[in-house]
Amino acid sequence: MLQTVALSCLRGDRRLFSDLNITVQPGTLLAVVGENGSGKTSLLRMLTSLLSPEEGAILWQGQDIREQREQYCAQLTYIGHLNGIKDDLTAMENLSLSASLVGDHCDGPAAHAALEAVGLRRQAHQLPTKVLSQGQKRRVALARLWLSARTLWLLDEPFTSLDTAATGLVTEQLHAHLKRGGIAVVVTHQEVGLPSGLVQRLRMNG
Amino acid sequence: MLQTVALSCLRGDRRLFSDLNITVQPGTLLAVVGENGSGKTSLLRMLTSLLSPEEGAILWQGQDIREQREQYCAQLTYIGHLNGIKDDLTAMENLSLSASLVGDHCDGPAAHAALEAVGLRRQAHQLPTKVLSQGQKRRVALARLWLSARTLWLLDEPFTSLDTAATGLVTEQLHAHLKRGGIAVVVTHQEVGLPSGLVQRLRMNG
Amino acid sequence: MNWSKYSAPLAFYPLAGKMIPWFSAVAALAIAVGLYIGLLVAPTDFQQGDSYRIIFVHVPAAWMSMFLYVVMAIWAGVGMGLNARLSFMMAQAIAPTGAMFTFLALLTGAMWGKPTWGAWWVWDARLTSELILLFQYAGVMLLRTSIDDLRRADRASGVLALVGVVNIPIIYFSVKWWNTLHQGASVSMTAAPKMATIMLTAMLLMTFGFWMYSIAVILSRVRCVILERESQPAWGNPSAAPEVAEAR
Amino acid sequence: MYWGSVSEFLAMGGYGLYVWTSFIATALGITWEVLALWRRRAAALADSRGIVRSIE
Amino acid sequence: MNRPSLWEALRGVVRRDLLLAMRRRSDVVMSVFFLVIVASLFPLGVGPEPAVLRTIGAGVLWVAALLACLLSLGRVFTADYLDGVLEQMVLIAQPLPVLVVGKVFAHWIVSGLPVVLLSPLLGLQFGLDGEALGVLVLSLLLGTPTLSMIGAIGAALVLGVRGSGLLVALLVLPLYVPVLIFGAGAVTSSMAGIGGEANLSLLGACLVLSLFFSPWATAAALRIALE
Amino acid sequence: MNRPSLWEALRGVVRRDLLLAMRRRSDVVMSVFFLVIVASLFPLGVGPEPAVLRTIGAGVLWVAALLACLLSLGRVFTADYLDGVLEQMVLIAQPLPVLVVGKVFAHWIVSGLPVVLLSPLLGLQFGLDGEALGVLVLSLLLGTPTLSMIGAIGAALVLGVRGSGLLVALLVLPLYVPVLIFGAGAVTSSMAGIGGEANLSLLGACLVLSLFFSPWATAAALRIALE
Ligand code: HEM
Ligand SMILES: Nc1ncnc2c1ncn2[C@@H]1O[C@H](COP(=O)(O)OP(=O)(O)OP(=O)(O)O)[C@@H](O)[C@H]1O
Ligand SMILES: Nc1ncnc2c1ncn2[C@@H]1O[C@H](COP(=O)(O)OP(=O)(O)OP(=O)(O)O)[C@@H](O)[C@H]1O
Ligand SMILES: [Mg+2]
Ligand SMILES: [Mg+2]
Repeated sequence: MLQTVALSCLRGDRRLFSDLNITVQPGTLLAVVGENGSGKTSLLRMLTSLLSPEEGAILWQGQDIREQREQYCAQLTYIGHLNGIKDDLTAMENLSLSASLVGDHCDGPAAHAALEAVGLRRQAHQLPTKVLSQGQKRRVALARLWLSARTLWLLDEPFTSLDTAATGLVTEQLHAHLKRGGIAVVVTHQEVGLPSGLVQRLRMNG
Repeated sequence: MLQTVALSCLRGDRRLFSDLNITVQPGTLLAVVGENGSGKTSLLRMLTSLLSPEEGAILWQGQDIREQREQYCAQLTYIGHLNGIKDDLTAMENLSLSASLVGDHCDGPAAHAALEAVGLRRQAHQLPTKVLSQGQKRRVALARLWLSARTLWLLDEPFTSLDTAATGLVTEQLHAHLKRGGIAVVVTHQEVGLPSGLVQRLRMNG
Repeated sequence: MNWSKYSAPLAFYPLAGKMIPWFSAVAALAIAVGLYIGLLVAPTDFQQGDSYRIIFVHVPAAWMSMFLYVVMAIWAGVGMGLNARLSFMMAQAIAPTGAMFTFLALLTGAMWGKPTWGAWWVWDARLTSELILLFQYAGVMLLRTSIDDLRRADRASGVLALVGVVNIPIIYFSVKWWNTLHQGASVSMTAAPKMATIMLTAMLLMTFGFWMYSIAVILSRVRCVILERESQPAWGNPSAAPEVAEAR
Repeated sequence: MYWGSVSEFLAMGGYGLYVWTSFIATALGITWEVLALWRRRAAALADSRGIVRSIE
Repeated sequence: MNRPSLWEALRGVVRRDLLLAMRRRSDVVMSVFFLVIVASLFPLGVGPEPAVLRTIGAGVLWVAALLACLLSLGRVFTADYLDGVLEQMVLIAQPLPVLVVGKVFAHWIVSGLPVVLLSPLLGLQFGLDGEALGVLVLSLLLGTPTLSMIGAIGAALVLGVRGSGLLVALLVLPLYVPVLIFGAGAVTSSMAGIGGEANLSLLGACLVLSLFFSPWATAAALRIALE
Repeated sequence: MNRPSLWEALRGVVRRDLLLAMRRRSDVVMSVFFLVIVASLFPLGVGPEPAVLRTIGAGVLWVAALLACLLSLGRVFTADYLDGVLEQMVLIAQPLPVLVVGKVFAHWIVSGLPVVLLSPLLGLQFGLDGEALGVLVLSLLLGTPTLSMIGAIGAALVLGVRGSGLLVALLVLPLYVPVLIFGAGAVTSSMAGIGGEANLSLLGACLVLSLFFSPWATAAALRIALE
């Protein structure tokens, strides 16, 4: 269970939000929507612990995440605006290296399977990612979701640059994650195509 | 009038498309759609003359653009995946400097008007763009459309990171451009909300 | 804790305002008397002639340059540890004064070096390390101005200041570790004990004066910093904050 | 008083240039710092929107 | 048709880059500080012997100037490349080489000129005398723009040529060597009483040559990088 | 709970960075190349006097090594910061300082080690004899990791700052000074027949100290940069 308690956020001299209280139960996706600059990304980065809150706290399983940083990190997968992949490495290498770094299981076949699940054609697996198109790069980043058995997924505009096919694939994977009892927080400007019972919406009013 | 003649594109060892013949008449928007990696961005960059075609040619007013590079450049506005704005400068400065560089008219009030037209709040005009949100940065880049009196607009996924309000504003501006007899080529994964008479679709089949 | 009351910048502001006149007055007095003794009363040094009088500004400036760096680092450390904004502001306020004294030590040293050693500058350990100290001040200040976000700037320059402290003992002991010109030149101090007492008095008075001056200047600079930062809306008085949030 | 005359004082036994440069430079440094602070304070007060009045 | 005049475009490029530099006023200060620091490293390593320092002074200062240029030049195009400003610049309806000259000029103003102006002071610290100082300043005045022009080629090549940054190193650093030799040589030969004119005129020739060729090479490299 | 062991995470970081370096082989060549150029410039600038060269040899080589390290520092974190890999790294369920050690180690392998290996050759050019060469290599072996560790702090502090190449130099060089003094001192004192042991053990102390403190400071700086 992920909770924010009286959370408030200050960037520069602007207060983006204050006294934010939300609770996300297992099996639920929190869709964060709102206009540009309203603080969605800032909220998500706070949930990852990269940004520290001005006031208030974030609780994971009832405990402040600042007091259990490493255990907390072991349970989350974060994919931000930036893809977090290395231009010079191939999709395969990127995936297996980043998985091994965080301790997810990932051998060759598993990585291939993940890349294919996210709709990357086989011949693109061995190209350095710098020659891939914008959408293909995003797919490489998102392929991590197929390798992650973690409980909490934090995604910042995952559908950017994706075509409709890929959007569908990612949505399905999110669905599977929720059915396993996972939690997801997704920042997006589009509708998430999931049964409305699974989705909780948070509208940020910049 | 923008034409491609038997255009073909080779990236690495992949032929993305070949023998592409399209003609875009004044007052028309060419919407380039297709799955990720099918060569939409490559086509657009060829139209800007940044990428040179493998075979075939691109004609502007009936003449090959390679033979009139500078005159051609004087008539196009290109906004790519990258915003092309300087992080350290404010939105205002970015706009007026880039306009003065390409020779568009842009004084203080004109820049303000453009930024407001694209929906940026006044207090954001004087912030260095690096502190702006993803969508706000995109808006600063797109504000150039309000200053450009050029005939040909080439836009690569202009609606990325934009909220619905901003998407609407940009679409309206596109509409105005077409009504002035302009031409636009827009790469996008979304529908462009324009009367279907104005839109010509090109589907790339990766 | 009574101290915690003044750890809020806005509470500290008036307190600092009350202290400044006192420190300024004491500084002026000490420097005036020090100058009087140093320039008018103290006799000529039999080895160096009157050029030795530079000592009355050189040594205090050199000492201040090192002390202030350590003090700055301590404030930065406290700021990082306790997450106290006022501490960072103090650190920010100290740097320019420290840099100025470093520069003065270098300049007066050069003025002294020409008549004594025959060269404006030699690459001796003490001199070089003082120059390095100037770079450290410059680095801390430049890093701060290079980062837009205040919070980030505070912390980043704090880390740098703390790391840089390792160099201070090296500057101080450089004379011992590396055989230098600088040390040898100052022997005449011990040669005539009676004169040394007068000189010492003047030097200590000047040093004390510089200390008081530094405190006064730093306090008034920290007041400027507080004003500059607190006058931005959201930092400001806490009661205004929710309003800002609602207004949008 | 150690010195016999003003000109003797100014000459500093032939080291006047060095000694006075040092002292004057120090004095200038201090005045410059004080002046700069004064200006900075004026500027800060100008756009402080009356915060000072509320707390002092 | 909106086409800025050549002169306007050039001025626009220079103005933007100077504005950016002013936004971070520290940029200007920094190359000066860097020069001072590198120059003071050598005495620390070599030892304080004034005679030795006098001999190596010119070489040290020239190496320091070169490094200051190298360090800051690597970034002339990189930032613009990453944020997309470079592709916008290439699409300006003006010859690209002219715009390149504008960028390099702005860069030199910000990081080359301060180095030239500061050099006499550092020369003094190394015990160079009046005439040698003059030659030093002159040689740097002729040499640093050359370094910037040559460096621009390398900086542009680094953006594009895949996996052959080695090629860039092989290309640019050797081109720096003659400039260094002539520059340091001018000072040492003037100190030796031979007079630095020969070396200075060679430096001048390098400058003219680089002004002539580098903008074209750089422009070509930029186009390749953006393909 | 998926948590890699400390050792696995460390190895993962090192492996990735080495793989990347192999992809861009030019990086390795670059620092070696730079060293050679700086070192061979001096005989050109100073003149071929063997006695002078022998005196300045150790100092020049040490300064060159130091600058080579400095030049490559920019690469340690910047790329990772820009493409978002750094934020992923910070979110690994392992102490950040340990990962920092991994990155710095990989950096040293790529840009410090080649310098150490090449130094005897360059030392020969300056006329250093057998024992001095040995001390030179040893001092570099102890010193270059220290330089990398210290440099990492600076590299982390300037992330996201414009013109960071020069700024990092300004921040880091003052901290490099002791290492330089001890390193060059070891060689010169061994050449003077005093033996370089004292200086070498001071270098060792610097290494231990930096190994101890730098990872924490760097980790703190990284977290600050990502706020
Ligand atoms: C640019 C040149 C110089 C610099 C950067 C410099 C720096 C310093 C520093 C940092 C100190 C304080 C350290 C301490 O007290 O141990 C100091 C003290 C002192 N300096 Fe200098 N100095 C310079 C030139 C000179 C010259 C030319 C002389 C005299 C010939 C001189 C005489 C002294 C004396 C007597 C002290 C007090 C030492 C003591 O009481 O421990 N300095 N200097
Ligand atoms: N230093 C600063 N000064 C003023 N405002 C700032 C500063 N830093 C950040 N901001 C503001 O904080 C907000 C950042 O919002 P954030 O990136 O969280 O938005 P977002 O909801 O993710 O928007 P988008 O949909 O465009 O991605 C922006 O409005 C920005 O202007
Ligand atoms: N060197 C290369 N070797 C092989 N394939 C390459 C090479 N360079 C580019 N490609 C391929 O060219 C395509 C580039 O396509 P482009 O960027 O034009 O796609 P796009 O239609 O814009 O896609 P998106 O919707 O994701 O932005 C990719 O499929 C990429 O894999
Ligand atoms: Mg966002
Ligand atoms: Mg594309």
